[in-house]
Amino acid sequence: MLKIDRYAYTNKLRCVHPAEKLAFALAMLIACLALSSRLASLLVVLFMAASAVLRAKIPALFYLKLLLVPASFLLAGVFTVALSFSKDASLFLAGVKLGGCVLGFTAAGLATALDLFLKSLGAVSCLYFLVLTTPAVEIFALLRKLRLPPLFVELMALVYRFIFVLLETAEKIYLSQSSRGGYATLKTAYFSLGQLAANLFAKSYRHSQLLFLTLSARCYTGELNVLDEPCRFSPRNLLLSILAGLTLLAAGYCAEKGAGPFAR
Amino acid sequence: MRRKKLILSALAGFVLFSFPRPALAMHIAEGFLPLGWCVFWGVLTLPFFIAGILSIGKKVKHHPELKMLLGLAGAFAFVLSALKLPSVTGSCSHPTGVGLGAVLFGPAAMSVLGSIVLIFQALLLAHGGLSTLGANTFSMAVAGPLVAYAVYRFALKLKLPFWLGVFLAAALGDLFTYLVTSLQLALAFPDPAGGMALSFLKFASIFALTQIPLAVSEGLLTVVIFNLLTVHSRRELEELLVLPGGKIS
Amino acid sequence: MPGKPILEAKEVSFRYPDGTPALKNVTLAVAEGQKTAFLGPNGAGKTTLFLHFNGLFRPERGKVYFAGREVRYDHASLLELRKNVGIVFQDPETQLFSASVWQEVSFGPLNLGLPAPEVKERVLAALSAAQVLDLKDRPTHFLSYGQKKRVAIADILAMRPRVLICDEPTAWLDTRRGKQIMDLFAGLNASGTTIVFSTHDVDLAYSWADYVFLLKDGALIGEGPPEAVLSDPRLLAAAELEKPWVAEVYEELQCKGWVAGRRPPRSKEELLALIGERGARGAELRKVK
Amino acid sequence: MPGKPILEAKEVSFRYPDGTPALKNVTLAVAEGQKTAFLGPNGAGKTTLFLHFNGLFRPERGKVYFAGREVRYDHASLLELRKNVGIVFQDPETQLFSASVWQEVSFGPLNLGLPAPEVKERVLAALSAAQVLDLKDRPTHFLSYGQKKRVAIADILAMRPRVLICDEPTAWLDTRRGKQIMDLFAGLNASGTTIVFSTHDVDLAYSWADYVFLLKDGALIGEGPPEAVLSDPRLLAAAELEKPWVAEVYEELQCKGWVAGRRPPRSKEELLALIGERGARGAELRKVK
Repeated sequence: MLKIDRYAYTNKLRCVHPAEKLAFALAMLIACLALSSRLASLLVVLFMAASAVLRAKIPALFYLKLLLVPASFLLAGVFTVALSFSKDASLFLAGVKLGGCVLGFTAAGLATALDLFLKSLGAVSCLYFLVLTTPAVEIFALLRKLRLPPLFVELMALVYRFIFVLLETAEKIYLSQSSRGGYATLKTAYFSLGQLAANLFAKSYRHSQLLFLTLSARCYTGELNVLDEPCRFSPRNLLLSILAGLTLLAAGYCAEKGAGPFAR
Repeated sequence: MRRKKLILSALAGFVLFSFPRPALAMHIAEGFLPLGWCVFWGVLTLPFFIAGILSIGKKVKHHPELKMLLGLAGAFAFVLSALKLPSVTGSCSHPTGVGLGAVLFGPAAMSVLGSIVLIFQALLLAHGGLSTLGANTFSMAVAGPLVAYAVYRFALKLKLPFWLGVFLAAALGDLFTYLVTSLQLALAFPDPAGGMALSFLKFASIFALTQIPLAVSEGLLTVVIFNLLTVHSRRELEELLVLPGGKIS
Repeated sequence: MPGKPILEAKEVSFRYPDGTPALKNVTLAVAEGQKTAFLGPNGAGKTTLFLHFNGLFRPERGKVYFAGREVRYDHASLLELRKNVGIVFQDPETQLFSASVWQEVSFGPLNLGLPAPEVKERVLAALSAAQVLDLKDRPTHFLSYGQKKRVAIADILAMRPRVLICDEPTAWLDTRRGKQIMDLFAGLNASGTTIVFSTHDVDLAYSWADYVFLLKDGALIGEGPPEAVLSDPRLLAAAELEKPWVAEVYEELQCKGWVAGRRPPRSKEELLALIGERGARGAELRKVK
Repeated sequence: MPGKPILEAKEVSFRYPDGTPALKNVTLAVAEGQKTAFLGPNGAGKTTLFLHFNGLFRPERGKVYFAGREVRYDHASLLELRKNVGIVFQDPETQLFSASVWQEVSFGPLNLGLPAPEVKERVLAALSAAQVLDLKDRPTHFLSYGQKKRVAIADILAMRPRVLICDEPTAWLDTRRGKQIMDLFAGLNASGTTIVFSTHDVDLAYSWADYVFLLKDGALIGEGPPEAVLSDPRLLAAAELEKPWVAEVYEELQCKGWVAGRRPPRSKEELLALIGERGARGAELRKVK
């Protein structure tokens, strides 16, 4: 069901300390967002894709498919940014007349749209590197160390665990309904889906009560204390990640200022 | 000009029919907002989030079983948003759960649960993102639920039929969420010619194509769910109302 | 007596969306009118195969046939298939989703688009066949596990399928309740319904089925009448199963020459009868001597 | 060999919040070090009774004792009780709350207030005793049902309880996996842990338990060593159970004078050995004659 999750536990970078991977992804993400330069964005896309596919051994085909996930939003968003509407026809590269105004694309709009598209793709690659290499449980451990409110981290961990339990239940109910023609027409489909959701809700509720009981049997008194597994930590990797982000930032900055090897 | 028109309509057609999952239009994709706006929406969301944490924390102290309930509720919200809504056009889309969550758990809990669901949508489904988490949480876990909850309470006060209250809460919560999303995009990308206002109009109308039928679908589904819940799970619903502190009519 | 094949799989392979292979090149045919058991340890692919027979899963490679015709996956063909092949799922907790037993059982026939009076008549008939007529106005979530299982069976009976597939019919039930369910199936089978069930209980398959398929890790590793398949130590070991105890005890007794074999007994009752009979004769012989 | 009573219920009655009576005046004592089975059909009150032993439910009337002392319901006493009496619940899905096997098992010992190094050592020991050490880096949702069951057992083992209670340990598992779990329990019992389990499988209780309690509709209707309790047709009928097949076949054989009874066999292995031995002797006798 959730392939990203599966790869997070089976990829070749699984054993690298999560803090290092998070620092790397965030450093690149911030650099990419702060720079807004096409070249930098492209570099981030390629670099992150290489890290995921070559180092973490995520299948290239799957990675490409994953890049299409935000495509619908990106296309619609980018299209809207590029589109403009004005009385001043001279602004437009292409457009249609609607009454006294022109609806179409301006050069500035298209340029922003292209920047935006590449930047977003770069940022998405950073996110993908993180989610494909770092299991959620290790991210929680990190959040605990970062002193986020314990209640919040505990809730996250519970939600994560029970997403899988409820997904399985939902799938079973769905199969059982379809095997009896429950999604044959639009009307029955609405009714079936409503029943599925209502049942899932009732089951979640009962499940939470049972869970309280079973945890109380193990002396739960209000805190969900757990011991994090020891992780190998390499300060060198952490330093390298920050360095990579900084280099990118510096390179981009030089490019903006028209100096250095990245000058436009 | 004629050729350009053709290209334009082809482009428009391409965009309109290339929505494999239109509901995703609600999540602002990773990297789409400039850094400044990411920080802005994050900071704006923070007080609501902290208020939510404090409110939950207080209740959990007296009812330790609430923690398990909230955990399951969050997972439920995630699974609900992963279900496919049946639709007339044959395209598939997903419910947001904004209205259902607001009425069941109250807006305070929703700000926390919603942000958790959004994090997992980013981590497990690649919907939304980390940099846009603040903006998405604001529209889907703060603004939407607040409006949905207000509509629901108001409808109760007006003594509207229960189903109508739920329908309006879900549909308007959904619509308001998308308006906030459009506003967020418009603020970040004002139109070079027409400024912020024109940009808002552009985003709102483009997303409206998919969003209005979706809001109606979601409203209908939420009514079906609530009708079933009030029939079979009345006791659970009543116990649950510790959270929003309300009452089912 | 075995009829024509009613369900067939030809070189069916299937992987779960996450990539784990669930079925590997499975080719088999279930004969109409037979009591057919699918035996195998947890995770052997039994449920996955059943979901193919009902069109809920679509094979990645290979084809599925119902009554000689290839299964197609358009809306109308699927509805027609599901009308004829009903599945009782393993866990009634996830199969039952309606408020009351009556609503629950009427769900299927209503989706078939039948007129209200016929739905009513079918629901009544199904409830009484599954011996739960007295529960018809009760809310489903207050029923005991055994009652839920029976309602889940009534769910499918109301659709009057030609093949009734049941995933682990006796799991979780005590011996007596498990036997009641199997007796119900025997009755349905006698009136013409093909019964297909999965189990990891060798004793049940041995005493009850006409024909057995052995699955392991998504592959078919053996098939045949139970007395043939379930006495093959190599096959049993491959499927991680033990020999049925009735067969084992019988062989031991036969080995000592205490009972003689026309036909090996298939159930505890048959074994005890055989011992009693032979014993009686033995005792007589001893007396005569 | 039976030790002093470690768990006792004296005239315990309990009703669920909705008013259904769940336990009716139950008085019994579980001896330390014994393998104790609670037998009864679904809904007999086995689970409810277990929840009393762990202090999760408080009797409406009557008292519960642990190691001779009355159970009190203040915070500290409950913590002490739950440290000593661990329950493995029936459905591991409701017991496992963490996606990480390691974190899951560390929860109990941490609640006991142990220092981190000792928790770590206990988690490792529990995982290896439950034979799931190799799963520690896998998330809970990748595990099979049988593996989840073992992790749920490790959860409790890490608390090192004096009594391990297990609700339906073999339910939903195939024969082999069920046997593995019971072997694990036998090992724990040999090293001193009292094992209490519920089941509706008479054969399992017969072959495995030292002592059996028979429950029906919330009342205790019989107790004693399995060979006594499970051969009493009146008791069995009252509890809606059937006689273990090993006992039934043995009696039939004994009745015919083919095997002689020092002690009735308790498992298939013992029965076959008995037949083999007697057969061999019988054959010898025959030869000698």
